[in-house]
Amino acid sequence: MTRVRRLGAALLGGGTGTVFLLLVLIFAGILAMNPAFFEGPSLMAFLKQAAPLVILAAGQYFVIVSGNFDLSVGALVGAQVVIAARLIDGEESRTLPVLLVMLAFGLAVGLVNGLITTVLKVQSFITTLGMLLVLYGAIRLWTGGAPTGSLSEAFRTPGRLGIENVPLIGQIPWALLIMLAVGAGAILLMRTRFGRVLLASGDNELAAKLSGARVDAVRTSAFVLSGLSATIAGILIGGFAGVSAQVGEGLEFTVITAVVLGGVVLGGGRGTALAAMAGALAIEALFTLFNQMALPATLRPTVQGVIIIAAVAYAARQRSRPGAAAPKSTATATPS
Amino acid sequence: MTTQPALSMRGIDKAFLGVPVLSSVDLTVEPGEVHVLVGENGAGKSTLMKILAGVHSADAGTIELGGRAVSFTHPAQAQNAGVASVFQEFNLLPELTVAENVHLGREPRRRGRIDRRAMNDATATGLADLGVDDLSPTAKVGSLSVAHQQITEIAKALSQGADLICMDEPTAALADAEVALLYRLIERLRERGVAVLYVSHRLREIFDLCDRITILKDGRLVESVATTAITPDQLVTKMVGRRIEAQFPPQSPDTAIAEVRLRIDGGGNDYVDGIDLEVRAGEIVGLAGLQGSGRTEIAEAVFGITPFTRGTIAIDGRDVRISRPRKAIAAGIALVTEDRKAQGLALRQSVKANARLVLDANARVHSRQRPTRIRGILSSLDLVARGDDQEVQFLSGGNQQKVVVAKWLAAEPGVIVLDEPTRGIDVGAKHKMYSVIRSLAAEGLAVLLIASELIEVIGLADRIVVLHDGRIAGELPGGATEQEVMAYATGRRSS
Amino acid sequence: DTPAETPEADASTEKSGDEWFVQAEYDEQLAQRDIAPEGDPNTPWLQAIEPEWVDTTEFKRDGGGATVCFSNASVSNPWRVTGWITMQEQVAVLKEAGEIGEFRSSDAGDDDDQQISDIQAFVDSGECDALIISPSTTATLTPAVETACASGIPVIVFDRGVNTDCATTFIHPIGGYAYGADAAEFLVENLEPGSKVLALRILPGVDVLEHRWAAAQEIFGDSELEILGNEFTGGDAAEIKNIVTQYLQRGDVDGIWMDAGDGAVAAIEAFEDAGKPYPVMAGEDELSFLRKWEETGMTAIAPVYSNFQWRTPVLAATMILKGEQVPSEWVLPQEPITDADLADYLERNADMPSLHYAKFGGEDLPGFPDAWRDR
Amino acid sequence: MKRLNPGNFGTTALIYLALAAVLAVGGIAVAMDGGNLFATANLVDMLTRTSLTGFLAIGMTLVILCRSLDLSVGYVAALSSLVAATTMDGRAANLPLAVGLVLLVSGLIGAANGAIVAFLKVNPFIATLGTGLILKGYLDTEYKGPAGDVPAVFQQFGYTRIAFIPVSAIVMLAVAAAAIWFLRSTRTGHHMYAVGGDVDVARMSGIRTTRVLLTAHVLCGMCAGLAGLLLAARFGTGSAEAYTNLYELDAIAAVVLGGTLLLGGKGGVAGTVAGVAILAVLDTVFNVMQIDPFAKDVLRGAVIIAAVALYARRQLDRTARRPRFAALEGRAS
Ligand SMILES: Nc1ncnc2c1ncn2[C@@H]1O[C@H](COP(=O)(O)OP(=O)(O)OP(=O)(O)O)[C@@H](O)[C@H]1O
Ligand SMILES: Nc1ncnc2c1ncn2[C@@H]1O[C@H](COP(=O)(O)OP(=O)(O)OP(=O)(O)O)[C@@H](O)[C@H]1O
Ligand SMILES: [Mg+2]
Ligand SMILES: [Mg+2]
Repeated sequence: MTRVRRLGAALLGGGTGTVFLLLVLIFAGILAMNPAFFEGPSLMAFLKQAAPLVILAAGQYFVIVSGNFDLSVGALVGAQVVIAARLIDGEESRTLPVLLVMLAFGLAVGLVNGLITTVLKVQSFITTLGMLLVLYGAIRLWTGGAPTGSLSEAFRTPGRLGIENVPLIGQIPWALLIMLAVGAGAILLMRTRFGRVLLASGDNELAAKLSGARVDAVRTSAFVLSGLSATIAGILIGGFAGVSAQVGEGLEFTVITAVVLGGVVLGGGRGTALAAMAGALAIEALFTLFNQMALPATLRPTVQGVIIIAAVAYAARQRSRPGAAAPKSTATATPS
Repeated sequence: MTTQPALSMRGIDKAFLGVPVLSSVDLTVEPGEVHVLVGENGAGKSTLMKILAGVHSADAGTIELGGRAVSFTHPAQAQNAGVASVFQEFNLLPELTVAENVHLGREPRRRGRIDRRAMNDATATGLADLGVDDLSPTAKVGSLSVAHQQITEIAKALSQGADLICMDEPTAALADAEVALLYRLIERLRERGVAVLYVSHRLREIFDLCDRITILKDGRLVESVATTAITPDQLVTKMVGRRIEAQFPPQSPDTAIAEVRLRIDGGGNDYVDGIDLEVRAGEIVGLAGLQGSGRTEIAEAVFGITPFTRGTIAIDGRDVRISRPRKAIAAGIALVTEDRKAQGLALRQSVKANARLVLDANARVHSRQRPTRIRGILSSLDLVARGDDQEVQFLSGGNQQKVVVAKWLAAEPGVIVLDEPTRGIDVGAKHKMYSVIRSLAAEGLAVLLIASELIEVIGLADRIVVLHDGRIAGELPGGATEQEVMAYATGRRSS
Repeated sequence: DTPAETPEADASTEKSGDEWFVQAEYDEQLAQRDIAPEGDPNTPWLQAIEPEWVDTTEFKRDGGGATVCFSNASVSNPWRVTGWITMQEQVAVLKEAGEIGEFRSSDAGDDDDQQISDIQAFVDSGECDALIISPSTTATLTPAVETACASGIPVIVFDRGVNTDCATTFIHPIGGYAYGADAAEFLVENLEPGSKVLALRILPGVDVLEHRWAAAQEIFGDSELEILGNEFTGGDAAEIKNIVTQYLQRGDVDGIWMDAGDGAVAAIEAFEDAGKPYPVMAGEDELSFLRKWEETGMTAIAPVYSNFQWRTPVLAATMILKGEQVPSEWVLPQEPITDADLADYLERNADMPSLHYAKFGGEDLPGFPDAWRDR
Repeated sequence: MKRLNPGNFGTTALIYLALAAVLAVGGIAVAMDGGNLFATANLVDMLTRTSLTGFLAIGMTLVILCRSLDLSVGYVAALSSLVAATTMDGRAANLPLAVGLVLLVSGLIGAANGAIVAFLKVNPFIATLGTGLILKGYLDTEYKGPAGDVPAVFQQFGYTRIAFIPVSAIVMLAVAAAAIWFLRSTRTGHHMYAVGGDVDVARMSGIRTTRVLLTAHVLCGMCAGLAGLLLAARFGTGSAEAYTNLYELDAIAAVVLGGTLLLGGKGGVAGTVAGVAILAVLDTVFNVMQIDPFAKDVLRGAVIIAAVALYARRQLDRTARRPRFAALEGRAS
């Protein structure tokens, strides 16, 4: 009984719950516009499209919850796709080695972001803004301005194909399976010691340090995880649609919005990975709804802006309603 | 002569998250009266004060100031109505100067511009009035000692020329000398007819200072009596609802002071120097000294926060180099820090998450101890919480302190340093903390205890090491007199 | 005809939804498609449609070795990247010949204000013998271009125009209406009446792109095709594939009209992945699309916004500095690639990367093919 | 000698030092390339480039000091340029009306931002990203491209120079001076430091924190309005497209380069002006040296990170406690 009530409160009340409410509302809207959306194949297609953003949201979640930002993920996704195309250059046999190179590159970018933020004490907004510029420029410098080369069929498989001929559903996209694996991984990781220390570090850096936590190390790991998730997202996006000069552009803002929509607090220490990923799903569903409604394309940003503000305001109200000023701390633990 | 009461609160209700914190509380304070509000941690004292200060608004009830009904939705309104407050948590901006903090929100202006000179002058005068001469109005608050920060807070409240001044545990961070200053000041306020509403856990203070006592328990009014009409024992019984026996629990018979567990030889750094110290298994060593004498610095050095740059530390006879907290933890040292909110707890995490933080953060410690025992530790400390999923920010101070202690006990340390473990916690919780400290010693831990209330050090410690100006001024046996300790602490005597 | 009479000049006062449609411009461009340009068809970048030659002796300068300055809007898309390489290769040739001594360029990263500063900096330096400008937005650079003209050096504007006729020459292919019409007419011709067409656009508010769509709307309006919608994609392949996939879930799409070829392949793949028959498709002369077109054998057309126009301005600069006549408005030919010449263009560009433009017109430059291939 | 804002002096001095260093290094690099960075044309270029980012960054400083943020300024500037140009409609007589209207509209958008942050308690990052999106939709729907016509007199604001200093730069510096005065000498300005330092403390000290936050956002919006006026003057028309240039990120970078803490409570407009100048010098140097446009992005990113790392290092040192036995320490080691 209380369990049910607590679940209800969690879903409809507190900051995290808002996203599930929003998700239900959007899906209801889509259902009203087009019941066929919930048939297997189109639902699968939706999930396939949503997978990269959900994966990025998982990565961004780690960074945000530990008290930082990662604005470089969009540029990193773009860079990864361009690197893949240029290095693979249509040769099937190069797929695997290039995937390893991309993995190394993604982890390295995350590591550099993390070290600059933690060791050099540069606020992560600036670190990753700088990284965004560096990646954007460097990758174009390397390819002379526009992507060259092409992707192999094997490279494109995870993003584009799936398990075919499944009854009722048609195709189960590999992207969906990868998304589920990453999602489960993220949720499980937050249940480990690492996850708990990460949360504590985002909440009160000093207390975590004095408890022996390697705050810098876990925060750096969060950036590395974000780099990893951007790499996976890059593989899926590149696989899904191939190379184009604009891949990844603006994704950083979409994904941060998604995570915040999921009730994760910018500044760290609060929010769950599941809700962050649900936020990403909600954003994708919102885009689908706009499409179903045939909302004039130029008006969509306006509606999107209103919904995001409303949802986050609603969540903030839910959080702050009981007990106005939460006891404050004079902690030096601060998001950077 | 029928004067209106300075303050009259009637039927105040307040609930947080649907949990009632105050239920129809009445409070009347007369002009020129020093009125103390007492009660256990979480009784609702601070909440009542914050309602009066306009920080929270009451769910029900009326407030009258000098006979005029008021209702505040913002602290500014309370200030304008003549209510000044010193809150329990520090309410200062470290980046601003003393003068800027004192006048925050009420900066004096000349021709539309902030008049910094007037601000500094007024602050200097205010501080002189307080009898404080070693605090510059232009000093940055972030660089001050805790005591000076508290003095700044008090100066801030006094500078408002209020008719009613509320102070929530103003002496928690003050040493005796400053406490005396404050007493004198309150005396003067009383003479001027200013009403003072005071919150304190220190019994002596209550009886020395106050005219009237209002006792809260679980958010309800127990009684409001004149100080002269009640004895300390009766007061404690009314607050806690049961009798608290002797002030300090006796040493348990099987406590054996054994081998040296912590040994410092010639320890020193930028803040302290020439520290020679030994703590044995089963022994409680008290560190006494005035504010700024370097007690916390020794704790921080032992724990690797600001390590010693000279001298050596040995744990259980083995020399260790402690360059950061992780190393200290690995060596079996625990530190209960003096500021539990800033340094001890991740406030938005659950009780459980906080209690297992040390285990989570330290792999080697982890293997020594199963997290499942944490529940046992928490219940042995009599933690009162709505469950171990409750966020610690919603616990009362005493219970928060228990969570901090629990997190360290989980790591099974050999040496535990307790820096002001009873700061701001109530009589019952203090008593519990005393027994915990005793039982830690009985279990064979070496305990280094720092407490500003001399009586605690004297009552609990087997030996007292007194600091003066960053150096050890002398050593006394447990049970020494306050005069003996103060002689060393003030530098009047040195060994 | 001069740039001053480009539609933007009066469009600013209009407020209606079709503010981008100017009938006279539309009629003119559609007509220009059928006018044979003057000049050698082997060097289309030197051809001109109905040129009005102007005298440039005032700018004549002896001795070659001129300093030519170029204020570039950006190289932020593959079309501009390709053109920029072509221009640099052309400059190399002219440097070799001694006609250009120094070539200075600045890149405004698509920021109008930045480009105004760039132009001002060139003018202030006093060292440019001729100034080439590829404006990032039509209307907003007008004052800066006027200032440049006033400084007395020849000013050459290409690609997008400005609202002033002070430039010595304004170089551009026929234009957006023609582009949009080529694509739309092809769809009308190749689709049954009642067929459904989806329009994929990159951004709103950019004149060259808006003209394409305005022309298409004009033609679709007179046809019996059903326009399912027009969507902005930012040119992002993933976005394009998402959108097309969603439309395909809701029903059939028989034709795709795009205002630029970026991501055309992603649109086609959406049909493949959904197991639907290929649409009738209007893309662009980007090789990725041409190759996909050939591979699938679909019914398609590649309208062209002649990339070879990037060669013309530097050539025009040297002509002007030699006092030779140039057209005041230099309209370059702009012909779509059809099924008939698809194979030819694929062959010619066999070595080129997939985001290269088939009608880049640099095959005869000494840097070919390395400069475009190994950039 | 007037005291600068608490603890600011060190950082501000450091930033001007950094600016001098960038100028010196840039000057040497340009000289080795055979040019002269300090030629009048280049000086004019640097100053011209400071104006636009300058307006935006001054406003941004105010909100960042309050621990807020405004990601919508690029959109506000674009909208303002359109409001200005369409209201002027080529007639000089409409100038006062146009300027007034721009400040009103931009101030109102700022107020909306402030209200969403202060009353609805939406994180400023999301709140202003959201209003930015709302404005984007409006601009895309309502203005398909440039609109309006700016009379020649007003174009002077964008193009005229006094000696070699562009009028726009002079106006920007005047606004900066006003902002410095505002922060130092008015209560509201002073309270911005308090609100950014700790809202709870500020509120409990009797400061109307929502009012302060609202004021900061309104002023920030109006600064973006000024930027929009400058855009209109330079473009001769209004342009919705202007929002694509991510001016907001430039402005934030300039503010942080100027030593203002992104977490609020510390910094000032004097530093911001230097931050803007550093970016402008870099742009000019890159341009004069004909650096590849993509290499520019790389260098810009690297310089921003490096500079902020430098300040961070310095700030760390300054937070250390006063040593009591430092002298002894020296002897011992
Ligand atoms: N903002 C808040 N939100 C939720 N609960 C709160 C809040 N502030 C206080 N509480 C709860 O209200 C109760 C009363 O707290 P209050 O701070 O008034 O106690 P107190 O008597 O001052 O205790 P102490 O002696 O420890 O200071 C406690 O249970 C506390 O946890
Ligand atoms: N004489 C002094 N010279 C320099 N700094 C001082 C001096 N006295 C105190 N301080 C500073 O004041 C602060 C408080 O001192 P400290 O923490 O050592 O006090 P303490 O003895 O631990 O007392 P408590 O724990 O009760 O605060 C420290 O930051 C210390 O550096
Ligand atoms: Mg209290
Ligand atoms: Mg201390």
